[in-house]
Amino acid sequence: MFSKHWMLIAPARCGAEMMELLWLIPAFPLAGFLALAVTGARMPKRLAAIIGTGSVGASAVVALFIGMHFISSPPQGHLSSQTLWTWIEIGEFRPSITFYLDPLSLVMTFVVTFVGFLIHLYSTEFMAEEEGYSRFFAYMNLFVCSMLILVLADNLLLLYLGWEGVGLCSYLLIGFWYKDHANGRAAMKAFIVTRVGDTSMAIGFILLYFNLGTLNIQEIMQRASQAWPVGSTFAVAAAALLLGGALGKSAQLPLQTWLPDAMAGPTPVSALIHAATMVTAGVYLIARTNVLFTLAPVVQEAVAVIGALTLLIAGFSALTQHDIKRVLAYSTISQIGYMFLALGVGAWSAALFHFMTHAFFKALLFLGAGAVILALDYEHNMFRMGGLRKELPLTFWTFLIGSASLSALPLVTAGFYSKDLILWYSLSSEDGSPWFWAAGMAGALLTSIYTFRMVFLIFFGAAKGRVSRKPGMTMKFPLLILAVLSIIGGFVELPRIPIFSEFVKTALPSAKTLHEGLLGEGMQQVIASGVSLIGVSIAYLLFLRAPLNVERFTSHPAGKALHRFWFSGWGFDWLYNKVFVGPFIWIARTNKDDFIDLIYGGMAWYGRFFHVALSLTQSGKVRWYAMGITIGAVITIGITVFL
Amino acid sequence: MISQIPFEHGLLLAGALFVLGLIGVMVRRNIIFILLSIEVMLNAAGLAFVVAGSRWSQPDGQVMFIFILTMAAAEVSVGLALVIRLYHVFKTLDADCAGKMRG
Amino acid sequence: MTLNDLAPLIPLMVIAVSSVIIMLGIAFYRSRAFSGLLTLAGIAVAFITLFGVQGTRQVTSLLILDDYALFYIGLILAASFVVALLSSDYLEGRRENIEEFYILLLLSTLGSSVLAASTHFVSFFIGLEILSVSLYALIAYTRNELNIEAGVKYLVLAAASSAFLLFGIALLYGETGTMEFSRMSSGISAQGINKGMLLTGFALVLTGVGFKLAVAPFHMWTPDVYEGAPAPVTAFVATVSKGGVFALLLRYFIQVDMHAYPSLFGAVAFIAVASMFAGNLLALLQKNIKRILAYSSIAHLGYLLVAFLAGGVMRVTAVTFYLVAYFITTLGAFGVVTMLSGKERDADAVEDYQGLFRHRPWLALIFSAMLFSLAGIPLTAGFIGKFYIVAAGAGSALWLLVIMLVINSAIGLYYYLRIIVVLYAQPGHSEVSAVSSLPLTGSLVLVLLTVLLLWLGVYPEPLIEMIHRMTMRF
Amino acid sequence: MILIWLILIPLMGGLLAWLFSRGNDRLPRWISLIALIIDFILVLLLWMQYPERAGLTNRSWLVDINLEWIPRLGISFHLALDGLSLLLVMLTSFLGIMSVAASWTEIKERVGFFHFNLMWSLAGITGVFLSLDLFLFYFFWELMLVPMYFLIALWGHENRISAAVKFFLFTQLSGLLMLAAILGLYFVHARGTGIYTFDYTQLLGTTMGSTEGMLLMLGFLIAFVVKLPAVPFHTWLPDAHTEAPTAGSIILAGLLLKTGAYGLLRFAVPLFPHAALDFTPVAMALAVIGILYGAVLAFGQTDLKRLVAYTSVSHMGFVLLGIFAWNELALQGAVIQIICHGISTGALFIIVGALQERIHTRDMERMGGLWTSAPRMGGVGLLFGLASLGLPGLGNFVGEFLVLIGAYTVSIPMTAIAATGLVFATVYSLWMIQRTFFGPREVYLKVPDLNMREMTVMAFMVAVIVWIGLYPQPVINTAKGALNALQKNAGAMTSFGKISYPVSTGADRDTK
Repeated sequence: MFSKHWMLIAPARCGAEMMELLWLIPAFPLAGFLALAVTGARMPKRLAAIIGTGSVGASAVVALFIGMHFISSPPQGHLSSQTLWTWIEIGEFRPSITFYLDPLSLVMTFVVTFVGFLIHLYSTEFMAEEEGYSRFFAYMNLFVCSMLILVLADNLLLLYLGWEGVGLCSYLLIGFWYKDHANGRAAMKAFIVTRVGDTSMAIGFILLYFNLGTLNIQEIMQRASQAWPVGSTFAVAAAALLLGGALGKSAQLPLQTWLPDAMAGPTPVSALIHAATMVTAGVYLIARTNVLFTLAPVVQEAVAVIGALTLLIAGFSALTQHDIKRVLAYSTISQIGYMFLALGVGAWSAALFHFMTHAFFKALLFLGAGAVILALDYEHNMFRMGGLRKELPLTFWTFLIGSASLSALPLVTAGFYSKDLILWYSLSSEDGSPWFWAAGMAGALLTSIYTFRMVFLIFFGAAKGRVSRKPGMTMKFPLLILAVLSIIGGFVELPRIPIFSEFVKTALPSAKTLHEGLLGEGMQQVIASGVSLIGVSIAYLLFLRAPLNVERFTSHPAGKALHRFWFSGWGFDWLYNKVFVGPFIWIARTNKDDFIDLIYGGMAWYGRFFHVALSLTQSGKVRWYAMGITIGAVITIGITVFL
Repeated sequence: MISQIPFEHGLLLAGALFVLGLIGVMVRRNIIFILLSIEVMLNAAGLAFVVAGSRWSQPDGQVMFIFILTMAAAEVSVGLALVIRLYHVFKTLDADCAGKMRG
Repeated sequence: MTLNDLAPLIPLMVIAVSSVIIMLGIAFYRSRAFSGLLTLAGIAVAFITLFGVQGTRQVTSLLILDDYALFYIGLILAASFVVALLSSDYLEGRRENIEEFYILLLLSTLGSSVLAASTHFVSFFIGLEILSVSLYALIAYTRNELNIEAGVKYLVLAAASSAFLLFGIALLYGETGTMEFSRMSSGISAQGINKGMLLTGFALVLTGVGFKLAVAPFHMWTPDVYEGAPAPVTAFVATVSKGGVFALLLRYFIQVDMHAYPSLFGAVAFIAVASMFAGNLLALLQKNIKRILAYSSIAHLGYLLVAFLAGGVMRVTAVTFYLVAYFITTLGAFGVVTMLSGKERDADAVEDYQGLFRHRPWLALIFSAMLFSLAGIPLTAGFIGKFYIVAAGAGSALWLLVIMLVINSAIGLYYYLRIIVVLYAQPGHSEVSAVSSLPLTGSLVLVLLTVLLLWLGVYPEPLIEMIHRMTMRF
Repeated sequence: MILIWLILIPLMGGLLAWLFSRGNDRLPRWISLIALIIDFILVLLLWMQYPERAGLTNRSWLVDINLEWIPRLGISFHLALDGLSLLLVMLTSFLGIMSVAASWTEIKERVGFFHFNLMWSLAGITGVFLSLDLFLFYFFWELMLVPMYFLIALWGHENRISAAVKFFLFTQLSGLLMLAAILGLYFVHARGTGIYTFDYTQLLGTTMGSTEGMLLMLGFLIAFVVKLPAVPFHTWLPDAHTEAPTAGSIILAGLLLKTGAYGLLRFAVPLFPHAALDFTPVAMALAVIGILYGAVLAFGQTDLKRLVAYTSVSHMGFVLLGIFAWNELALQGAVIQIICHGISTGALFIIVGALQERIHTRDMERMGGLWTSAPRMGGVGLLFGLASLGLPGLGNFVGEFLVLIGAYTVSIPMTAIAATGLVFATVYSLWMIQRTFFGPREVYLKVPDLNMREMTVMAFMVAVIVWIGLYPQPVINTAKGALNALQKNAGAMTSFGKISYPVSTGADRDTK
């Protein structure tokens, strides 16, 4: 069967042996998953931790080697691919299991394996007390494997495999603590909402296949640019359908509602899946298929608008949350909004850059939050925290670095460089506009307010909870590494030294800037820095100096309503419940017994009715029977003679 | 002489007799009377045969009538035997009482 | 009529003579075994002599012994043979003198055989009356309450329907001037014929025949008589008496081309549809097995009429094959009822069969096979029969009738399945199913019937070939 | 001869199992199991010989046997095997083995008779997949119902009788309509050619009027869509599946439904290509309605088995859609969907059966939290739940995706609506898993996990579903020759299923 194809690795175009190890990157976590899944709970915890973390570590190492090789001696055309076997072959339709490496997927692979490894490491301690320890690592490994397949896929069908795979793992991990129905509901919500987008994406794939005759991503890009003029119906349709998938996965308007609930999962899961990697798959997809979006300016503009709206809406919601993880969740939605904004204005590499830095600092924040939550015995409510600065110094400092990076405090943080780039392009790019820029600025202000609100509430003020557990080495180490990355990660792309965008430019076209005159890049950086600092100050004033002001505001009826509105994520859940979920459940429950069956039931009823009616004619009386014969004779005569 | 009576007239008489007998079967409850009414019907049929035979000047009709008579006799003899058993079992000659089986 | 003419009549005469011998025998020496054996021997000899009749022999204008008649007579004889075998054990202990039963059985067999061979209304009438009068006595034979009631009902209604039939024949005769089937068609086409009178005649004949065949709307007597008559007699009524009449009907309406009278066709079609619906709907929730079988036979005659209405070569083949299958199945089903019946009453309640599979698995299987055949399920003769009927209907494009048949098959299936489920359910508390041991002859007969049923269901080619040859010379 | 053996082995195995059942419950099980394994090995050997497996040639019939049966009527005992039949026969014996193994401890009464019925229904199904004579086909078509009926009526659950009767009535009524249509075709063919025959190969390409063709096609179609089932003829299915014992449910869902799909593929469309072409919009609409309606119904259920049953309605909608799209992609998709649905639903029924054996209820309201004590069951259940929602990497996805691609050429709106079925599938699948395995632990303190026997069964099924999900090529190659032949038969006279790829032609350049 496929053993023949198994090792039949297509000669990599670069000819380098290193590239032939590409398949190992997803294979390690897959092997880890299989080992853990098959042995199940019988696996000792220690061994499970070693297999789980080790497999991701191994693939990180392979990725590192391949990456170094890729950078030191770039293969021809800055890409290489490896075919394992043909998946399906029916006539022209022949998607294969092929991995494809270019700078874009390399960056993604790096982030996934490294951040993934760190989070696995962190989890070995974080999850130590949990039932289903090996199950956790099995899911996590499967996730890493799927995510790698997603980013390495050379055709859309394989990408879809990874895409659904990560969705599945997200579902499994959100519902990891399955004994609580609420977790299960959150998990289902996540899967179903993203599936809505996925379905649209699948239709998009089919459309692409039928009009371009291939599912290979590179060929699609090539043929699309030849076959379709800018703004053609097919390009718009295809881009819009793919966008649907991206919106679902990346929790953008209007499919953003699942992400806050997804925080029901263990915190490392939130860090890995719902912050660093999976939720940015939408960004990856759009970046990967950028040609289509370029061909469909309408859709591309929609991407920008959606991004801008999402980042604002999520920002306001983050401002009102009590639950530390929900703040971070809304913040993630908002940050991905930035990435979408970048994609929308054609700043592809900026989006990817922000993805990377975001992965670092958001993972850091989640892991820090996890440490806090664990320390306070699973307390999620920030208002019941406080003063942890002294109790958990390392956590405090790393969390602070992460927060600074998130708020894009100028110069020293990675977030500053990436967000700045986006803000700049949103104004200056060909597709940019002052509105986008304004939205981005407003979002930046919100970001720093809610971020530091969080910092102040948790680490400053009076201690409210008792610290029951302090993080050990395996938890501290990832925090430290990520903190370092959150600072230095930004230096790969400085305003005058664009190493990062140079690196990815073979995969992603660079943005076209037009509106140079409106506002200089330096000026815009100054404004952005100022905004973030103002935000921090506001947070200080409102939440540390005089929390009363906030209370006064929220106790006012209008303020209360606004607060509730924002708190509930702008009522999207309510709306969807009323419009989709409620009616669906109502229909399903009402029609449980299938009204069509009533038709057949009715037939059966008629059968019984006629049986009873006819039985009455069988009265048992001989005279009556004679009458029957007479009537029969009359009918027969009637038919024969008069018909 | 008979040949002067039109076929239709004879038939009409036979028909009338037949219907009479039929009504008798349907309205009488006494089993004996029912048997009698059947006799009337059979004889009506016989009469029709005779009339038909005369139309074609063939003996067949009358032959048939004799057959019918014979058969009626046989039938009535079996019938009466059954009536005796019926009376024995049901203690009545009401045909409607012999109506245990139904439905 | 010469002596030479008598030769083909030997089978009929053998039957008649056997009955006379038994009658005389009884006068000297009453023996159940003796009479029974004589009966069986008589039927067997008659059956064998059938093969001696060569070619088509018209015996006067009354009777014809062609392959068709011989086939049907053979079928009737075979069925009588089975009934005779089944009844010998059944009658034991129910009545003191049971020898006369065989005389009546032979006589009614004779009547039915005459019907199959008649080409003249006189022979038709005589055959019918020989059949009927013996049947009156047979139905009431064991003289319990139900027997008597059934006998009286059958007598009154059969006599009345005979009157209808006779009146109809008289009308036909009056219009055409002949009672010979073959000459009647020329008489019909003669000038100056009163069409209304003629058609009324046909309708009345149809009424009389319809009564005998138990088709709707002349079917009402059927369940009561089936229920009231002793089980073997019921089998006889359901098979032998109907077989002869149907053979005659087919012959008559082929010779008098029925398709020349669309209204007559319409009347038969009405009867067919009415029979299917009435039979199946009445059986639907019925709780008495004998009544169910009665209703089901009404429906089956309805199916048969669909093939009867079809034209072309397939008609006779389809009808005949179906009748054979129906004979086997009905005899088998009533055979099972006979075997299980206790002395007090027949095993005719559905509850009597509950869990039969547990203590009498073979009997249950045989009964299921019969019921499946009635339902037309593959591996049984009934399947091929139904296939043939649908084929005949489809071949003549009688789509409406075919659709009706299809719908009714489904309705019919419901009550057959109902019985089958009961057979395999947990045993209930019924005294009937606890009958000690089964008589050997009956068991053998049932096994034989089942083998036949399956054989015809899997490999019907020989029978089809045979029927086909018979039709060729028809 | 091998084809006759394929039918004979289960027949004889069934008889033996019954004969040796007196006072011995183990023997019938072993006899059936061994007979089915022999059957399966035979099919595997056939498959190994099949050159198309490796995509080598494009021959149509691999084995063909034609014996006289009732020559008077033009009926012959004509069995033949091509790639399509091969796959389905293989599925039959595979699921047969699984169902025997799955009911190893479930059936305690009348074990011999149970296996007799099981084996005979399998034999009938095999016959259906192999017959090339329409009469023979109808013969087997009816034959497989009876033992199935017994399986439901005798070993089923609470409302078994009415469910069994309903099942039988629906299929029988529609089957008789098919019989009428078969005969209609027989006479139409004879009218045109003077040859009375039921042979499929000769009846192909019969010329007929369009109304006539449509009516005859409908006769076939109704029989097949009732089996499939398509809305609105689906209501027998949930009852039958729910009330049947596990083995019965597996065979019903895994095989019996497939005979409907097979009939459409083999008979309804190729015999009446014009009529089928005209009917395509309606059929596709029914398919799409089935996909969505089945999914909504599945979600509404509280009985676990009923839920799984309704998912079949939804999944078989994809098969119907694929068949009527009638192009290579869609047909291959339909075939893969047929196989994978058989396996995934079969596995789900085994799980439900195992659950019912343990906790004596199918009511999901009374389940929950079973993962804690039965993680293996949970894991396998999860996997097959995911298969049923169409997760890539598992076989069902390949089938559904290919069907959607194929259907796209025929009707874009239909494809789009059908694709939303994937969302609904997610809803009910997750709901099912949630209610059963997740949530707080309910009353059942200790539910024994799947044992060795059950895990072995599951391991095979998991292996197959993953294998088809990741490397369906052997299946595709096997079916290819047969599907091409079918397409040729149907497409010779019409433009049925012809697709034109507007590949990079810039055809829509003038749209804007």
